[in-house]
Amino acid sequence: MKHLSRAYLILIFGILYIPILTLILFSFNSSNSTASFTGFSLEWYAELFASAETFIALRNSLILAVLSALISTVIGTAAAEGIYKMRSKFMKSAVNSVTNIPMMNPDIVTGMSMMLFFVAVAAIIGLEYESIGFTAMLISHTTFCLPYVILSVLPRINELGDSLSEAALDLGCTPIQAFFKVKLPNIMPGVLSGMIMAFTMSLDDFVISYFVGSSNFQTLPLLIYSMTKKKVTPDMYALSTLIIVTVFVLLVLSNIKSGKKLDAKKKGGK
Amino acid sequence: MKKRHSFMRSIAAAPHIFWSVLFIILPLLIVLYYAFTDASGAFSFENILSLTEYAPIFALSLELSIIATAICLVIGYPLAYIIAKAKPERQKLYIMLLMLPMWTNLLIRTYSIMAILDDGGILNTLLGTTMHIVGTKGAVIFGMVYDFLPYMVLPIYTCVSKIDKNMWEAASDLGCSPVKVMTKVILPLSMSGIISGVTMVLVPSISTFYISQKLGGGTFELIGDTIERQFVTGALNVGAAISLVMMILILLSLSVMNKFTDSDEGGIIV
Amino acid sequence: MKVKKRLFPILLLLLLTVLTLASCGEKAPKMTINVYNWGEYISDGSYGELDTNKAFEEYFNTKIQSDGKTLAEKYGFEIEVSYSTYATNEDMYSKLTSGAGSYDVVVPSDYMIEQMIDAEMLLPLDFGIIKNYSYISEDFKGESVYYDPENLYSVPYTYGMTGIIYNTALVDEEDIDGSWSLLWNEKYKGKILQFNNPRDAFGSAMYLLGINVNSTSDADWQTALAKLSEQKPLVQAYVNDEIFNKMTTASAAIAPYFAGDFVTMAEQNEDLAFYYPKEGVNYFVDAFCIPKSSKHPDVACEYINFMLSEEPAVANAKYVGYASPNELVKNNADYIDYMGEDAMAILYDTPPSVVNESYDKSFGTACYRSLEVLGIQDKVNTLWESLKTENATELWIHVTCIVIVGGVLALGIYTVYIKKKRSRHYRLRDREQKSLKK
Amino acid sequence: MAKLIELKGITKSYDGQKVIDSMDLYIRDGEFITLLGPSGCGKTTTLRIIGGFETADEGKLYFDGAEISDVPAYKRNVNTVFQKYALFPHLNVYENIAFPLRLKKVAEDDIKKRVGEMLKMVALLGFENKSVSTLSGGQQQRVAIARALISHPKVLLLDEPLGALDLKLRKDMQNELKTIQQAIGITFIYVTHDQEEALSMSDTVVVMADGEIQQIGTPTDIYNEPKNAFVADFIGESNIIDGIMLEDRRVKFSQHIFDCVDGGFGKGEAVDVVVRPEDVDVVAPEAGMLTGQVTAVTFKGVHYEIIVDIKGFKWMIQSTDFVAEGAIIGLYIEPDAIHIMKKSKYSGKFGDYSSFSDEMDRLSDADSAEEF
Repeated sequence: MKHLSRAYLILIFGILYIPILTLILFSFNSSNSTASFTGFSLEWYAELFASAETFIALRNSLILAVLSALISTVIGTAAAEGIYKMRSKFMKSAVNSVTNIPMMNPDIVTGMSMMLFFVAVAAIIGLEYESIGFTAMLISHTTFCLPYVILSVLPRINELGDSLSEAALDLGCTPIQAFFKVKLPNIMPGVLSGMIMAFTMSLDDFVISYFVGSSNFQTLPLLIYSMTKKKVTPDMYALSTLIIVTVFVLLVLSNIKSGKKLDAKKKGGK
Repeated sequence: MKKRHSFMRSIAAAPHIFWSVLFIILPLLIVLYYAFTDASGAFSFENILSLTEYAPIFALSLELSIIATAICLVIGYPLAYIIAKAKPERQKLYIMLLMLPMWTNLLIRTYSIMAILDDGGILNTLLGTTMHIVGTKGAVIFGMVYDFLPYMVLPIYTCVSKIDKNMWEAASDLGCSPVKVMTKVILPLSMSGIISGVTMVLVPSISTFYISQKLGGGTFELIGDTIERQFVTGALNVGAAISLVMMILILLSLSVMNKFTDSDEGGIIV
Repeated sequence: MKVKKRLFPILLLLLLTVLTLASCGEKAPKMTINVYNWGEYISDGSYGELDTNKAFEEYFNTKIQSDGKTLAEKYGFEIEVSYSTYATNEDMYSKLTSGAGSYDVVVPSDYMIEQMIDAEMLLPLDFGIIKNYSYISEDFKGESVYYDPENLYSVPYTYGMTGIIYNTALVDEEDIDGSWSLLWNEKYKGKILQFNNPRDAFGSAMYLLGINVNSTSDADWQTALAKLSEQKPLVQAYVNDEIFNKMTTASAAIAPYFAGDFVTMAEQNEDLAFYYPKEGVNYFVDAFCIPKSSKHPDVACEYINFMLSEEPAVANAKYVGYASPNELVKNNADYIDYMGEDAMAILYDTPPSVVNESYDKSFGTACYRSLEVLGIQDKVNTLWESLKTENATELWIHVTCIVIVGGVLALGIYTVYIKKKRSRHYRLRDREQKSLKK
Repeated sequence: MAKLIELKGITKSYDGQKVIDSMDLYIRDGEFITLLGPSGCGKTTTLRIIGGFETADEGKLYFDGAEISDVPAYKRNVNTVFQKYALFPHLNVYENIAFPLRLKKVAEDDIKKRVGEMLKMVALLGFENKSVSTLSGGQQQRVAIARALISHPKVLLLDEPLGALDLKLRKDMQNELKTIQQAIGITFIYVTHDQEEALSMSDTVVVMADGEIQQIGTPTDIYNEPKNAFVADFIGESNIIDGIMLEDRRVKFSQHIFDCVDGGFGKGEAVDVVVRPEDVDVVAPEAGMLTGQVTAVTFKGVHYEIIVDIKGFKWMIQSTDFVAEGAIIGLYIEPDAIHIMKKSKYSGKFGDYSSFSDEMDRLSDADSAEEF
């Protein structure tokens, strides 16, 4: 049984990672083909660093992802707490349903509705779309990240229940102190995973940015998509490789660290 | 006085409610407006009525995504189960590994898949065969499964990992064979995870518009492609009408599906 | 409360830093011009070539002109280029029309320029500023430029033609007949690629059939559709940029595409060959234009003017790989050397349509005009859709789907049935208990 | 002793169901008071109202003479030991106990000193660095107490704090709690459904049922002078028989006239008569005031529990002598073993042992049910 499940894990992760490995392989290609490997070279890494356009797009993507993850985490965590405390069942389910709309709705519909909305807003407040372009993008990303944050925090809050915050109130915390000193540390895993999820979603998003994006703010997925006029060059593969390797290394490091922590805990426990 | 009190309890949700109304409900109302007006802004049912011609495209999109979702479930459930049963420090690693491919760009991932599966691609070269995969519906389904598998695994994993370990023992103690334990106890208990997993795979795969173009070889069109084309050719009103109908259909079918589960918590991820 | 108070300034600060980061520090009066161009369509500093956008900023901000002043001094502000990219004319057009974008320079193709002039979206250019317009070949001036017959709104940037690319290792020599009909050759079933956009795909059929590609007659388009339907079973895929990988890895044998891109492909696969079909081909021109929403049309003209000067024009032409209408480029020794003899021959060949029908008179019939302007955009879209939906579903999909949905439904009904059945028992027990209590 | 806490007309309902019905109660400074009753009787809700976690629908709550009905929990000088302790899992033992002091920004040295004292009091010195999740139930309990006491509250609320412990530990903790209370001399308000716990620890016991106070008194009062059939049945074992008061100090039940010590009832008034099982002597049939047949005998260690059928009413008797099942025996009851109560809404509901085992089921069900 154990061998079987290990084999299954290896099989699925293998299939999942073969395209990623292919991608990494072609980032080292000596020609600009992304389908036939002609030889090893670091050319595309050099090209990547030479292209200012790519870096602006990468910077934009990161700014957008960090900000929208932060904002949606703050609003979403507060919202989860608020929803948890709601007494009225009707309100609760109403808020939950509305929250889920951006997740249930196809991206393309969300993107389109957002674009139409912001064009209308820009017209009403008499500003050029361009000057609210970044804000529009940020708001759109935050909006579609929100449900992921709430859905990752809410179960933690439900699980935690009232007892801890009541104990904190009892010991003299104001409700806000109780939330920050006691509840937040205990729901932190949920908050963090919500934030990572939001960051990932925002970074990977193409469809919504494609609709909402403005002239002066191009993200990486938009840049890559626009390359399809000609062809997507391997320097984008090099960039993807760098991103994925960085994340992977961070992941392994944090895993080693938390593994050590766990070991220490075990020893301490005995 | 009591009213004020119960409102104050959930004040934390206020920013989110405000946000939702402004950036979810309002944009959708604008889509509604566009769907029921013609290009000149006059009220018309024409857009909605013209949708019948898109029925076959919609049906095909729906069918492909149903198959993709079913495959995701069949592959994803055991995966989620195995991960949930692994050592805690391993679990975190597996989940992150599952999400890691999402950090690379969707387009580039899709190109990599094409580089592998194409007629003259890596797979055929290695095996010395001439399988025709890219350009078939099977390839589109593969693409959907590849891209959306994490969305199936995460909610199920969350659900399964919460099931008490004693449940297995209790069930087998009461005379269940391992198969019966699975079908009578574990599966029903993970139903809410399955439902949110199914939702989170089905919805994006219905509306996906890049995978079908690239992996499907462009020999057929899915509803996402159609909306996108309407959008770029300036037929906003028809695009809005398709979006609206699609959204309503999806939300309806989801609410029907939710009837099958008793849980009122809705979807849970991570 | 205290914690919240402390948190807010931090968040605010973060937001501000990022926002200033995004706007990159406003020191001197600095203006931005937004340039919206095709992806991979300008030399960006890679391959050791000139970063032409950077070069323009430098030129504008520091280069002393004949009047002893820099352009920055003349206009009273320094300039920064905000450059973003699109993949299709329609993407660019919808960005502009939706109001979600305001740009100073865009680079639409011929038919799109016609459409935009028609929709009064473009500003007339100031040729007093664009002095380098004189380097543009005479072929691209005058009435023959059907999309801009008064030569008011556009300055050509690149041009090129579609042709047929084939793999000599896979296609027999005797089948090469110099015609579009190679795309309909049943011998290469499953090895043929076709454009994944209606204009080019219908175009190939219409050239083959000898139909005017700008016909507004229903019958003509229906005939073309029939021809495409006939081709569909032979087609491996309808493609855009995937063609690069498919042709270089020999996944496909025959494909129509742009001459400039063939040059790139041929570098990776020596088996590839190219010809212009004898029935005629489309002749595209991508040109600089200034949309009405531009806030600095004069600076935009300076930008266009700069791009026409030799060094940036050569760098861009090398990077893009399409033919350049700029005489300075065409005669530049470095450029000719870089492109190579074969590529030059193909790129600057005179297209068959020009030979057949004489270029300056029939530019309007041999090349794609805007379907929007012709008033048949929706019709063509519908026809294209019908081509895509033709035989789109396969039996196994229906069967699998019915099995899955049926299975789920059966399971659902079974569960509900069991629940109902059992709940009757619960009620029975309730009643028993009640009677016991009494 | 002064009144420290006073509840006046407190009423609370959930979903239209009254959990507490206009309750009046005062609690004196320094006393150990127990709210005792079955699940759902409103005792925990009362405690939560005092603690500030619930607001009463009606009525007022006074603390030291000042009204605090609307004062939030964190401003009340009242601390709670929760049912499942509610220790903060992200803090270690030391930080859990120091938590209230840190809120008040007490100096580090002072915190160290006071936490040390507390740890000493609850005998947990040396556990400072431990994660609370590694502690045993009893140790967690002590941490919870230390944490609640460190900021010197005037009142400590304890919500079934021993419910999760095993029997032996429970007994030890009972003693310990009482000792702590006596040592620091503050008011303890203790909620439990375990009558033995209530009797052995409290200065005052408040028996509650159906959201109402049934009786307030010292443990001995409550045991010896139950006010109604509910109290009599809930505290210890009781035979409750319908009787008629003939005159003061004479009562008739089971067709026999008994002398008793109670008076003040109307002549011929119907009353409930309580006889504790241990107060009945088993004698020869002819010497007994009542005679009946033994239907069941159970060995209980200290004594035998004997069920006797007397004219259709089943009595429970505790005797150290063995009596065989089926034997005819006589019962003798001293006048001071007979306690007379007024008829109440609980009359006739308790005190008959004919469905003995069923009743045990009901009680144990109530114990395990979730508290409100």
